[in-house]
Amino acid sequence: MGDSKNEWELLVPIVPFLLVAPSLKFLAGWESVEAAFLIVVVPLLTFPAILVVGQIYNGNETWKQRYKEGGIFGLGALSLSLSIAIWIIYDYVVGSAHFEAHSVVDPFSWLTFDVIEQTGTQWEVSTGFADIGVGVWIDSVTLMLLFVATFLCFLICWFSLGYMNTDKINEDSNHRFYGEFVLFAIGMFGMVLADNFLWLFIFWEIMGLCSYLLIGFYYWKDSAAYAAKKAFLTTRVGDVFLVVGLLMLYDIYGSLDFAVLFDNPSTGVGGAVVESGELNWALIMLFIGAVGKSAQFPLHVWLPDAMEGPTPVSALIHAATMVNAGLYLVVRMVPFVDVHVNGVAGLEEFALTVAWIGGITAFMAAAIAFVQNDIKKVLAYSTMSQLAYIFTGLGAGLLFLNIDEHHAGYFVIGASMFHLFNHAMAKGMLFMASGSVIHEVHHAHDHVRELSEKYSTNEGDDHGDFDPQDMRNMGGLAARMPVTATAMMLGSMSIIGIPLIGGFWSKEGIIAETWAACLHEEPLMLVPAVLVLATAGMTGFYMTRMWLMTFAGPPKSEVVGHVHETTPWIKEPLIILSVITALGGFALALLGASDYLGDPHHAELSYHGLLDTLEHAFLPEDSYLRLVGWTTMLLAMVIGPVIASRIHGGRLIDGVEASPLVSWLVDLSSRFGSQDVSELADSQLAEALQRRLYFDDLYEVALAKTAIPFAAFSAWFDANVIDGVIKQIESNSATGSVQIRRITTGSARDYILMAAVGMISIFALLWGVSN
Amino acid sequence: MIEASWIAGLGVILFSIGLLGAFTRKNAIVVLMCIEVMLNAANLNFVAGASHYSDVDGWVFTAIAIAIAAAEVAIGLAILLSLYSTQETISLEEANLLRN
Amino acid sequence: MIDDPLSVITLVPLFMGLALIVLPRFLPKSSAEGLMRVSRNISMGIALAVAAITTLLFLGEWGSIDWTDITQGGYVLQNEAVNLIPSIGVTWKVGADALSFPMIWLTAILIPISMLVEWDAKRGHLFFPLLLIMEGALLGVFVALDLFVFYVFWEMTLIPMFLLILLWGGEDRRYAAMKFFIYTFTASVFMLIGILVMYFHTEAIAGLGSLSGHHFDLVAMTAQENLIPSEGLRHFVWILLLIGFATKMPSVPVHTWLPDAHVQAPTAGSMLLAGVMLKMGAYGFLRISVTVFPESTLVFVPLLIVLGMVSLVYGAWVCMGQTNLKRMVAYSSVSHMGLIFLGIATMQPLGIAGALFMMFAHGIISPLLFAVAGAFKHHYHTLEIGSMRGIAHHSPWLAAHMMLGWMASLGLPLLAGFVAEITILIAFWMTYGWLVLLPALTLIITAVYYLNSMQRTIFESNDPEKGILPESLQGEEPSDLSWHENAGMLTLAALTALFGIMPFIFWDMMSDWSSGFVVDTMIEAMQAQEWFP
Amino acid sequence: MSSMFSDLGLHEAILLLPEITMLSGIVALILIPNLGDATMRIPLTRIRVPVLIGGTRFDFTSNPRLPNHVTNAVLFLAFFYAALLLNPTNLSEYSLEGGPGIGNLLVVDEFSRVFTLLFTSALLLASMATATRMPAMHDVTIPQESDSPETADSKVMALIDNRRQVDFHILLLTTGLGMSLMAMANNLFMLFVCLELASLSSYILVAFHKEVDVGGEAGMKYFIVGSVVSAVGIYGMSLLYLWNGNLDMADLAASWSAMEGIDPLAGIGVGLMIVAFAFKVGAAPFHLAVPDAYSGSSSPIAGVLATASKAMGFVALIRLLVIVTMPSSGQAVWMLAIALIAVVTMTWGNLAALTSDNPKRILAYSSVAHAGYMLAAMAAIGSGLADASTTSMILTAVVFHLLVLVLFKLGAFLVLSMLEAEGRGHRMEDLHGLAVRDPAIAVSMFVFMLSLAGVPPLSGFLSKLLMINGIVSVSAGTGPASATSVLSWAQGVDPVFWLAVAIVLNSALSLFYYLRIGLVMFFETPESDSPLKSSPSLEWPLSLRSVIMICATLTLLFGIGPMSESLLDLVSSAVDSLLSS
Repeated sequence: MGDSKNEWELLVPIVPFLLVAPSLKFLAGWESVEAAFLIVVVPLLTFPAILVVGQIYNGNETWKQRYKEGGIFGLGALSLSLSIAIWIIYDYVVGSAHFEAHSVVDPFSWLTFDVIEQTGTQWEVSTGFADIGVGVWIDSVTLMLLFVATFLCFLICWFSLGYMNTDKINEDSNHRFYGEFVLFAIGMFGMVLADNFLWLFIFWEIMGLCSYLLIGFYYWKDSAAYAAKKAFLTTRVGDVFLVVGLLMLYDIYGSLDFAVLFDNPSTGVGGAVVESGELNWALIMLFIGAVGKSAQFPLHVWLPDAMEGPTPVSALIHAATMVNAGLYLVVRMVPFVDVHVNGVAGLEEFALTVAWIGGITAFMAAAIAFVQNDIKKVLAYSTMSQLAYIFTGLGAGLLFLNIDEHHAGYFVIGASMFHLFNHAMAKGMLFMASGSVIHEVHHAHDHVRELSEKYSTNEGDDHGDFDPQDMRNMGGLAARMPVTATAMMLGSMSIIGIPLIGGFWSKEGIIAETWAACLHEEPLMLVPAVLVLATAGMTGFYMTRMWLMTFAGPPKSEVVGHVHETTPWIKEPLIILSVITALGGFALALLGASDYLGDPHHAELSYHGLLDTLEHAFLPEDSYLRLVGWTTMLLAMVIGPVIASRIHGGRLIDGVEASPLVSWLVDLSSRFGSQDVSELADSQLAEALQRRLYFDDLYEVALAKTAIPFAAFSAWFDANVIDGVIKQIESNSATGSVQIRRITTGSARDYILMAAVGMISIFALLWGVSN
Repeated sequence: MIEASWIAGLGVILFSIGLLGAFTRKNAIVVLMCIEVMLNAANLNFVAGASHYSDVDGWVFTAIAIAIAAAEVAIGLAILLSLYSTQETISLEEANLLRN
Repeated sequence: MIDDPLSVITLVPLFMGLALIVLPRFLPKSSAEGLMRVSRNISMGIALAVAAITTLLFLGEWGSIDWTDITQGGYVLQNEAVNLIPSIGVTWKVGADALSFPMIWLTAILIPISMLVEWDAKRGHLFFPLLLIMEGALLGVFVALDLFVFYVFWEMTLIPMFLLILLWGGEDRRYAAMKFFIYTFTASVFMLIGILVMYFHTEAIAGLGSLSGHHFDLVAMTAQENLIPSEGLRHFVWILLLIGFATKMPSVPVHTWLPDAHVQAPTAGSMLLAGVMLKMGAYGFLRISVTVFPESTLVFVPLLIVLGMVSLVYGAWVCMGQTNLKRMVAYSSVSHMGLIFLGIATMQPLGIAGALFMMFAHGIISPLLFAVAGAFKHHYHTLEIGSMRGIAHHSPWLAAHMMLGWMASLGLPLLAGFVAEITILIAFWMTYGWLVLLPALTLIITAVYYLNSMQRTIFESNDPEKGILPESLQGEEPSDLSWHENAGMLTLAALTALFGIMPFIFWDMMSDWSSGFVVDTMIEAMQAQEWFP
Repeated sequence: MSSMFSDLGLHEAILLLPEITMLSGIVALILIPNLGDATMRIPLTRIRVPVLIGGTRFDFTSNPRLPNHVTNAVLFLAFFYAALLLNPTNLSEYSLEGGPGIGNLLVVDEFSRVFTLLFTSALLLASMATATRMPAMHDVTIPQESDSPETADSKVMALIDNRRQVDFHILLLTTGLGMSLMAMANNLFMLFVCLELASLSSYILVAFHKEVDVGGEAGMKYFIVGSVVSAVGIYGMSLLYLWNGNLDMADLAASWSAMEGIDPLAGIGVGLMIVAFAFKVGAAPFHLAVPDAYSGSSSPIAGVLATASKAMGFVALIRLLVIVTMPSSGQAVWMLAIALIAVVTMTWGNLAALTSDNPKRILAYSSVAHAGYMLAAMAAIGSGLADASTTSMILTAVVFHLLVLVLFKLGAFLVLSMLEAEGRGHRMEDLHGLAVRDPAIAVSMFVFMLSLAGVPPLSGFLSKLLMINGIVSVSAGTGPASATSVLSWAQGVDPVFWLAVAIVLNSALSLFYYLRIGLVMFFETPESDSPLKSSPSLEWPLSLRSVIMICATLTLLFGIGPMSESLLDLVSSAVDSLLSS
């Protein structure tokens, strides 16, 4: 521990993986898309290998030191996926000629079957229903998410090598981590590449499983086990509706293939005209699935608890990739809505639902984030809130598209997708940075404890209760962790939407177009519009608060003094992502990413013109929008951060200098004076926010009061009523048996009497019959 | 000559007496006697039939039936002796070790 | 090559099993002991041979059969019918089609696996031959094309299972075995009356039925136009048959024998009970009730839906209220079997194929679940959920299999159960629309009870080192799976994944069968009755 | 009537070989044990010629087991001859002109010969089992003055026991003779006389069980009730005689079908005769003495009562109901009575057996229940819905059931007999742990129980299936063809159909106690774990154990496969011969 050497020689096993893509291209002459399946298949082969080998060689020194308990192989597989993804993206961007069909590889018939249908009074075998196949679908949305997924999986796996393998508590169980990690990657890649809704759902569930497994990684902790269950069940609720949505879609279109569905969504199976009513319901059902997966109101309760998992898991699954699955699903619904190209009119309710859910969640999550002290919880609520932004944007976009305002629609959808990209990069980095903080604080704490145990025997310290994630134990870390502090600063800026940094471009677009939708098209959009605008300011507040509490001000515990950044496995990904966050967003914005991502039919990624971009962001023609834009900036850049500074800002302790990249911010934060908010912190509102607005309690109580007793009642009913009937028959027969045996009294006289009775009965019967 | 039906009527009465006695009396010997009465009722019928139809068979049947009755009584008494030697009773009610 | 492999795989295990039990008693003491020692190996060898034969048959290596190319009502691998009791028209007639073959293969593959899982069973000289007898009887049910023989095998399966429960069962095994036997026997004699009524209505075949003029030939019965002319009687027969089949499946409200039997049965017994014996109900229902009486089936579709729904939903709720691991898994079987009725009730080829696949998938998954439960009992001496926590620490393999099995059972994609569930649900929506919400929401309950149990067994030890050990262990250190348990479970797990990822291996023939059935038989009835839900 | 006493020729002698064998067996039993070295001086000379009767017995004739061996041999010979005669070519070769009858009284056909087979085999099994049951000591001497009172008593007891051997076996043979002749009877009175011969012998056999206190009581009850009902039966028969003036069955049948309505004399007569035969088959409510008799008598005898005696009752019933009083069309007058008796009988039997704690009583009640099943099949014949072939099928079922019953009902009694030989067998506890003590016997017992319960593929299943099938066949077609719902069909169907349902429900009920016997054998700890005594004195290559196992094997073999087929063929041709006569 504590060495800062990067063990480059360990990466040798990765080289063959990296060589696969080039050799396929240059030696075997494959097209990039032909290799797309390898993105999924190679990890699919790797994950059981890691698990099984790890279980067998558990504790082996070479396995631990040289192969990092399987992490190296995981990294290798992910690097292969990444390289092929980049290859495909390159091909797509440079010459998209052979991608026109999207589904370039012929789908494989997975399940074949017949469907019969009723025509008039006849039943016939229907020709309109297609088999369920599996294939690869590639368009701009796919590629954007594919890049995000492969890239972040790779980086975070890298990060994990530093984060997981240096912690004693993970020893001998890291193979489990890497195995499940790679399995998750399969799910994510597969979902993005799938060419139909069923396979999308299949991989979606795989991700859910991995999310469950990884949240419960520390299985012995009650809280982790509970959180894992909660996450799985909550998303499961959504998934069930998603399944129902799939059934409805299949019934309408006779297929779940994108190629069939997107080709002409207005005609269903056998050329029937698609009614908007049923489709509306189908889409809403699908959307409930997305709500569950992306932790939106009211299925949001699982995400904060999911932070029980190891930090790389939070970074990857619960911030950067899996939670985007819901967004991806909604984006996939665009063709249904897009009346410009064969869409079905009359789906405004669906669009509004999306926007409203997004708005409510954005505001609610931001509000709860105000009072969180756990650094990861803050980020979790922030994730929720930012995802909600994207939903709002998508909702607005869907609304535009459904009333044939396709320019605005494409733009805002593009902006949303772009925000997804920015958010994924920034939030992944933020989580990794927080992981870095937690990791080092934890180690420092261990260090301090060792010292105190060495030197003072009787000191009753509260080490057992020390929480390395609690920001109230931090402060002033800017000096101790320069790389981390910088990365965190850049990430926060991107999330807040500081102009010119990545997130700004996309967030601006979302808020502006939501307002545009409200003002020009649909008054009901007012609520989400107002909420997202308010949230912009709130985002400024809580992100700044988090940074300041962690890095600025005087240290709040003795542990801080022992913190320092150690392993390069952690630092390297942070630096890479910092660069991307700082510059990538800007660069992509200049290339017109929003248009490109929004309109897969027409746009091309091209130099878009700096001035156009800037003008659109800062000086839109519409004066209302101009007002909205500037208000956003004001709220996010000024009001939120300034209030945060007044409460939490402050200089470091004397004699300590932060690195120049962040010191300005520390200085700035101390300039706005200070404010005591303890009264507010004790208020009922703060209490309610602390209790997460009582949603979790509500669900708990509802379950404990209804489902559990009902289940117990069912079990009782089964054992005592249904089985009771059987038992009753049994005991009644026994009673009857005893009774009937009494008739055999043992007295021959009675026997003769019985015989006489029998004789007379026979007479009676014979007499009755013969007459 | 007495009508066959009169004889048969007597048979009915005898039979009823026998049957009634068989399930009202406790003493096994009495029951045995009742059985004899019932058999005799049957014999009367055979005799009546034989005379009515002028058929020899009826007489033969009667003779054989009497023989059967004799055998029955012999066996019955033997069994009752055997019962008496173990349980010291020939009451139908008291010999009830076997029941239920 | 043997001309009649189906007879061979049925009769050889049956008689070899009997011989292995009986023979040692007639041998001199010394050689008898020797035979007892090897009887396990012989049994395993036979079981593996049967598995190999069926696999070869499936692959078309043997007999070059194209399983998707069997005409409706036709059978492959049929033998020359041998007269068994010609005077009442009983023949030995076997054959397979896409409906029975997956079940045959399942049986053939499950027997060696369950032997492997209980490789160190006590009194092995009886145990393994009994499993062989069981195999013969089960295969007999699936291959028989003569209803008399079918019924004989149907009841014959009870005896080895009864003995398995009695001789190797838990504390309350006597009650459970009695209940199992009497319950299912009673139900199947009702079925017998139904079969006899069918028998009575058959037309004579030359050389058969000298005594009665009738025969038990199922193929001929299916082919006979309008087997039972009276509609009321037809319905009555249908219900009699249903009583037998629904009890075997089992469907609520005639399911209560199952949890008792499962809890008490030894691991291999539970595996076969859940894996194959329950499927006999569904198989018989499809093979006889549905195929021979499509019109009655249509009339009783509402009944099927009610039975299926109640089994599914109610079963899931009861499951949630269980505290015993095996009971819970048993009720989950009840719940899943409900889906089979629902699948059939859709009257879509898709739904029926889904039901078939459900039979098969559940046939792989539930043995895994019971193997896990059995191992849990074996290593921790308890079945109470919550009395043992954190087994992920002590028995990582066991925990892994448990996790996989439960996940498969709750319908996780890429594991076998999912394909069945999703196809049944699709078909159900097509026919009944929003009613699908009921089964769909039940999937949540399924998840709830499995996850609750997982939380309280695999997870939550509060201590990475120790975990909470149950009192029943009495301070012993718990152990992980032994090699043979692990090998058996790994095979099942691999099959679960294999058929989840590549369901088409069996799906194609199932789909083909159901399409053929619906198109050739059902549609006619549907139009005749103007059945348009 | 004149031909009745026509001289018996060689052909008749051959046709009656089994009976003649038994008769000579009786004579031999009387003579052989008395053979000794007695000589008689020819009067007026000093030449003493051995007369063989009396004197000191030879070593061979003083063997107290000798009667048993003789009986076994005789019964086996009778069985063998009956089997030979079953061959139709043999039968027809020796038949006289005008049918295979002996005068008007007896008819020797396959039907009667099948029953001879049944009776002789049942008695043979019982006789073999008796060897282990009845104490017999070789070389017992007469008590001397010098003996202590105890020794003297025991010597006396042993002598009595040895003496009883002969009595017992003579009674076995007279039972067999009576039954066998009864199956051939073509005249109602002949039938009754033979039935009485068998019955009276069996009363004594029941009371013969002197080792226990209840032997006499059992005999008394069985005798008293039996005598009353046979008196009732004879009275009924006399009424029939009054009505018809003739008791020849063919003649009675002709008069019956010619009768307009039901003549009260005939109706009451038939009703009374049903009572008598119902007692013989053990039908409720005339069965009350049956469990007492079974549990009080020794197991082999109980087995005979449950199989041969019951079969005798059914032969009588078949003759009376199917041959004599079956109308040419329509429902028989007795159908409702028999159907009701059947349902009551099977339910009563099964219900009572449920909680009984004496294995012999359980088997007795099970025997009652089985009578119910067979009566239900008879009722189906009487429903008038059965055509000739269905009637033949149902009768085949009944006869087949009676035949295989010998295997598994008597087999079960034999197992109990082995227990009884050690003074046990009257409580359920005596069966505890039988599997530990003798696995082969326990497995055989289990097979018997399953077969009694009707579990496939055992023969009990096949016979029950045939009976249910008969009922279903006659009744299932009667529901209105136009019925479109189950309810309307159920209202329209002939009530006979519900007899099948009753049988099925009762079979389910019966499983409880059959399985219970199986369970206690396998899963209770025995009170003693010494192995069961095999029969030491059975000096055949067969021990009683192997006989039991053979019974179990045959129970299986007659259940499915070629052997069951050949037995079915046999029975069905026998039934055809009955119906065609």
